[in-house]
Amino acid sequence: MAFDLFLLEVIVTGLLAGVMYALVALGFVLIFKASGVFNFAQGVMCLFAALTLAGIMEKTGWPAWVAIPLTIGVMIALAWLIERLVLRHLINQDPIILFMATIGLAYVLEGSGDIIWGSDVKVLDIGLPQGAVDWLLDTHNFYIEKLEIFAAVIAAVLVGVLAIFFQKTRIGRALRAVADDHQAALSVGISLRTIWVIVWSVAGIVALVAGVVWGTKSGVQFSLSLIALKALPVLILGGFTSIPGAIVGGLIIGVGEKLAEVYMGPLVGGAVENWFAYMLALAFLLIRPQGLFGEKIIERV
Amino acid sequence: MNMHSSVNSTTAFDTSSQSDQDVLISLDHVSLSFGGVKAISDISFNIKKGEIRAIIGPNGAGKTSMLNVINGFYHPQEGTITWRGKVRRKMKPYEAASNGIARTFQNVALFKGMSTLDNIMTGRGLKMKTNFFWQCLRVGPALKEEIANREKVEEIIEFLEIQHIRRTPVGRLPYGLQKRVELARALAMEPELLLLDEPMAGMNIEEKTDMSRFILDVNDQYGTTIALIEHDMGVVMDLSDRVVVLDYGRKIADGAPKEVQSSQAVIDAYLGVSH
Amino acid sequence: MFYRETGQFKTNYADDQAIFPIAQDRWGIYIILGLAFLAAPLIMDDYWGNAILIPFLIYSLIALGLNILVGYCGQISLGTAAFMAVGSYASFKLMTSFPGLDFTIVVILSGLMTALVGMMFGLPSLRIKGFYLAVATLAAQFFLIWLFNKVEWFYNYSATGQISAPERTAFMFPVTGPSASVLYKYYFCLCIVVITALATKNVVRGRIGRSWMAIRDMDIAAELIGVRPVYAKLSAFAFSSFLIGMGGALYFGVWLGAAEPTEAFGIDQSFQILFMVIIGGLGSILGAFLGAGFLWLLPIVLKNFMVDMLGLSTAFSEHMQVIIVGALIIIFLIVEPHGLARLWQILKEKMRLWPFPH
Amino acid sequence: MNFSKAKFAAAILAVAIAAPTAASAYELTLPSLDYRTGPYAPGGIPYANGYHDYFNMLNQRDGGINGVKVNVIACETGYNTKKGVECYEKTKNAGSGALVYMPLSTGITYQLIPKVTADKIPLVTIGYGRTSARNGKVFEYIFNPPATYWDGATVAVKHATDIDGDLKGKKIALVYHNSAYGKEPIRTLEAMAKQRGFELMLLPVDHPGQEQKATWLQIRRNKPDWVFMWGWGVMNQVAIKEASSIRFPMDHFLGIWWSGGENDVLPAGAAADGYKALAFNAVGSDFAVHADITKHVYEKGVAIDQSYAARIGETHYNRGIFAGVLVSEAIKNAMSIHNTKEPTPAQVRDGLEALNITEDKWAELGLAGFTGPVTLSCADHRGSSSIAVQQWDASAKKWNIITDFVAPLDDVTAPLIAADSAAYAAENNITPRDCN
Repeated sequence: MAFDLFLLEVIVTGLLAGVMYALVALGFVLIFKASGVFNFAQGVMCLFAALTLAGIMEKTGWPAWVAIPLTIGVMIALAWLIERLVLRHLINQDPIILFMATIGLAYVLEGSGDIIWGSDVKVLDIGLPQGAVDWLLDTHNFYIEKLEIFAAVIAAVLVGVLAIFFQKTRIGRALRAVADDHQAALSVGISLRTIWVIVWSVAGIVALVAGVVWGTKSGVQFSLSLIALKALPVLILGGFTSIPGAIVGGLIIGVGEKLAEVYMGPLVGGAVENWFAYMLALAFLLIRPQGLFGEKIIERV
Repeated sequence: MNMHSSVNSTTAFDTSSQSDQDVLISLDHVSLSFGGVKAISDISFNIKKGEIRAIIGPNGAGKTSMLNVINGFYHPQEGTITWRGKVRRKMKPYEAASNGIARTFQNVALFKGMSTLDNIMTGRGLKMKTNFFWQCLRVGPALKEEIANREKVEEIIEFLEIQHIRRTPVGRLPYGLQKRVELARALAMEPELLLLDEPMAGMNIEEKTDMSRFILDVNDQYGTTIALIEHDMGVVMDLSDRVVVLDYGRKIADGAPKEVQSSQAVIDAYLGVSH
Repeated sequence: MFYRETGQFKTNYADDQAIFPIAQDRWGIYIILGLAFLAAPLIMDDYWGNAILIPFLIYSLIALGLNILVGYCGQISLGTAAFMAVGSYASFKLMTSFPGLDFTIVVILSGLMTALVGMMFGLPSLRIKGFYLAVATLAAQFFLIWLFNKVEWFYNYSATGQISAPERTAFMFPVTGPSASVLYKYYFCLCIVVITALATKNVVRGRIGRSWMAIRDMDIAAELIGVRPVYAKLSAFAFSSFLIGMGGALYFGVWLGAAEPTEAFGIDQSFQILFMVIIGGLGSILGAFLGAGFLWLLPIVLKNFMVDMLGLSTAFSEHMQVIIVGALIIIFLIVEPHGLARLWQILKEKMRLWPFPH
Repeated sequence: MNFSKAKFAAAILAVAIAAPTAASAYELTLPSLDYRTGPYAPGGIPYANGYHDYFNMLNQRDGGINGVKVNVIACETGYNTKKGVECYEKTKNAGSGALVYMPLSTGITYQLIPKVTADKIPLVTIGYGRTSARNGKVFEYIFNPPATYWDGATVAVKHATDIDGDLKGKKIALVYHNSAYGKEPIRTLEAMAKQRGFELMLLPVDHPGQEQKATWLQIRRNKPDWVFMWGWGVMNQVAIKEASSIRFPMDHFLGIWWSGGENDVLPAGAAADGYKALAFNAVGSDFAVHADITKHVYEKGVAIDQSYAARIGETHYNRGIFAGVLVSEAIKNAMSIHNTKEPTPAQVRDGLEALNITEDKWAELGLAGFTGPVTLSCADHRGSSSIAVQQWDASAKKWNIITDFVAPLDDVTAPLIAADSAAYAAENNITPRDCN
């Protein structure tokens, strides 16, 4: 029966890894939902947020509970700046143009993060639990990582908070309106600019959360921006506009790629999980071209 | 205007004399539904060679669905379609196109990134045959073909009086002209059956007059059979030889404009009498 | 010099459909080609050749290929680097299996091979649309690179999976390998790029190009007027991959000389080329060249300017260069959202009317 | 358009794009292909600082090498082969002409091997690069002292044998960066597995390697006795954490020397305690050279990266010094062999082949006990090799060398090198030169 336990372990690990991907994917979804923009800079924003937090803690020695609000402040200021300097001038442009703008933004953030905080690895320790869950490993020889359980809790809280925000607050409802129709949102009396600042702030904070979790795992440095690649298949599978889609997509990709790597990898030489994630997403999309949570498309002319 | 009405009266007169052998396409007991919602139920009607056939009805009556069925964009769950005397199997839109069915769209569906000329040239695609290799070189057959088709397109451009906007990207054109370019693109296919989905929607009187004239000229000069959807009753009555009226996906009347106009069912449908 | 069409009358359709109907454009092209063929050799040294002009030409070719798919046919692709890899590995296998084969033929065959693979990964485009289609090319990106990294046959069983280009000739002149003269290499690339750019221009002006654009602008309408989506999309994938594959063969054989799959053909390479296409201008031949210039030449100019002329540290210069390129992208977008090629077109339109703008 | 403005812009462009022009006075020109940006910057920065600081110190303290000033030209590659090629072309004629290249990247090394051979500039790869380049008869301009990856693999197996005794029936897992670099040791380990009867398990990790759960689950399932790692960048840190999470015994987890930097273990905190890595040089700043560097470079404020002062003596930094010593000694040799103050790259090649740094010589250079002797020759471009194992002490935040510097097992690698270099020679029509 040890084998089955191991299978379970692979599945649970895959689910938790999926949550970690979903955390990154959430930031993309938020901005895409509200403005139809694929924010290429989301990965760099994770890096920038984590760098800022680690940098503040390293340079000043302040504790996390001071540094985190400060970093959130920085991310909000950043959102305001992005709106002010970039988005404001690109109102009513095609999504592809805003996508290009986010490419430029990614470059700017990447360069300035490194200039401000340096390119060296920074240790990020805000007291998140790490290591295996000991009693499970001791008593059942079952391995789960504490940090990932914590990430799952954070993700659940985050999704809950976002759901409340979107359903119960006036701004949240306005945001949903924006997703459906820009004009309608304007008629509710909230300016598009304010909405953009809010959306980008929220995406910045989500980026901080993802950056902190991943940064705790691997240290903070340039590679952190590359976790966006892990979120891509999740996004495509889950649909760009659905928060539950991001979570479910993450879980499917996580489990799928771990099972593939552990059980199929040894047969073909390993390192299959990256392409397997895309093949999995491709297979899903061939069956449901509209994505997991998209509505069936009825084409009209 | 005088000329129009005279044309109209003669064609209207011809209607009665046409025989069944002239039927170009006929739909028999066609039904179409989307996930349980019936868009068309059990409709039968035909279009005869050379006529102008109008499809009218209130919003949501299934008119556009009807056109979509005719050119293979939707596939009806029930019923048969007979095209040129042969029962048609499930057909893809491009097959319908190569069979000589062209159309315009309710909401202009031009290729926004291309110029007027290129849009119309795209309509010639089916008439052009040179392969990739010659197209790369653009000499010999490819160039000859390109020029021959360009001449054809210029004819249409002249016919529809859009010479001045030849090089303009269609996205920059006013709505009325876009509709005209769309007609030009459909004509470039030299269709046997031309489907026009609200060709005059959103036009002012002057534009409507122009468009009516073009439609009649097309019918007249090229002998193209035309099926059109239109809301403007005046236009429909003036232009068409026969009218079919749909309501809630059902056929409620079919016949010459005069007959249809006086049908009680049609009057009820337009005035909104409950069923 | 005035940029005018006035007085240039066309008396037949052949002239009107000429590749550059406006005389000034024609002269401009002749001057650029003249410079490229006659003046460039005067300044050519290893640095100008290997670090600036040859990569610029190769990137232009690859960007041209991607532009067909993304810019003309509207099908998004994030797997360009993988298709380059197909071209590279095809050329490597051809070069080592048939040592006598002229490199020109190697390049063309590599392109054809890539076209086949490209069509295969283009098949999902018949069902999946929009950004979701990116998944197909991403799958290509990760799967093909994995394959080239894993299957030893592709790299002739070398110990590390590196491939290196042996010396091969094109029309008797050596163009690959370490001792090939940079001038031959340059001319070889230039000829291929000029010929393909002309061929591409011809294709996009003809029936096939129009069917691609029709699919891009409104696929449903295109189908209803008789464009077969299967042919249009797959031919775009094939031709695009053909150019990218040729570019890949040059990238590996002529420019780099050695490559390992994960580094030379990583996803960041795919993104870089996509950026070239978008920033240069979607659906524009000129745009491919402008984009390649912007993203390959500008960083080098900035880096050299900051390091050599201002004496800044290399790391700071690198970061600054990244920031400046990013900021310039944003500024260009705000000034003209449709890419550099459009900016150029607007400039030309203004010049055409100058000095009477209205 | 203002024509003169355009002309001016064009002039600026031409100047900015062109390579720097030759300087008037002769300087020993040493391009340094650094990477202080990108995903591998944390590994590249200490090494580049070590290399720069060493020559900077020689210039400040001795006025250069034998009185001739050294000009180290930095060029940023970002660990990117394309930029590496650009840097090479840009710097090879810079100053008085480049004398030696050190790319610090296996990818760039492979790009440059044919180029430097054609240009006749020596390429020295310290503990990386192409292993078969050891054969100086085929690879005239390529040097790979003092150890190759294949050597590393043999010493790793040797260390495992030293600790566990006979490896027959045991299992060794290789966790490697899925690139040319990471694949280097596979053939050697396969050969040794056959020879010594252990089972080899290959676990590739794709760049960048932040997510290795599947890899470590497989290790958990298969319970190998040893894990060897050929990692680089963020992959190292994540692997060390994962190993400790699944409670893999850290003293049976052994990395190659590039997986043994401070940056690799520090982010893992206490979890990294006991982790081992190979090393071909000592760590720490207790050597006379470091004192000189502090005194002549950092205290004068002329260091390339002044903020680095407190960190000198890190593993990769000392590797940079190691590289500096080899190059400066080779230049000294070139000067004395060819009796010149202005050696050419080809003469420096001769100087490298005459390199003979004994333990006494190391001590004389201010690096007593830094590493074993380095002796190269025309036929042997790796030369004598000495490799030790270092272990991380997390509480003291310090690497400790725990074994002697031992020689790798050449009998394992020699046939592999002969085969690979012969294949290269055949592929490229090289007739091996005569070294007598």
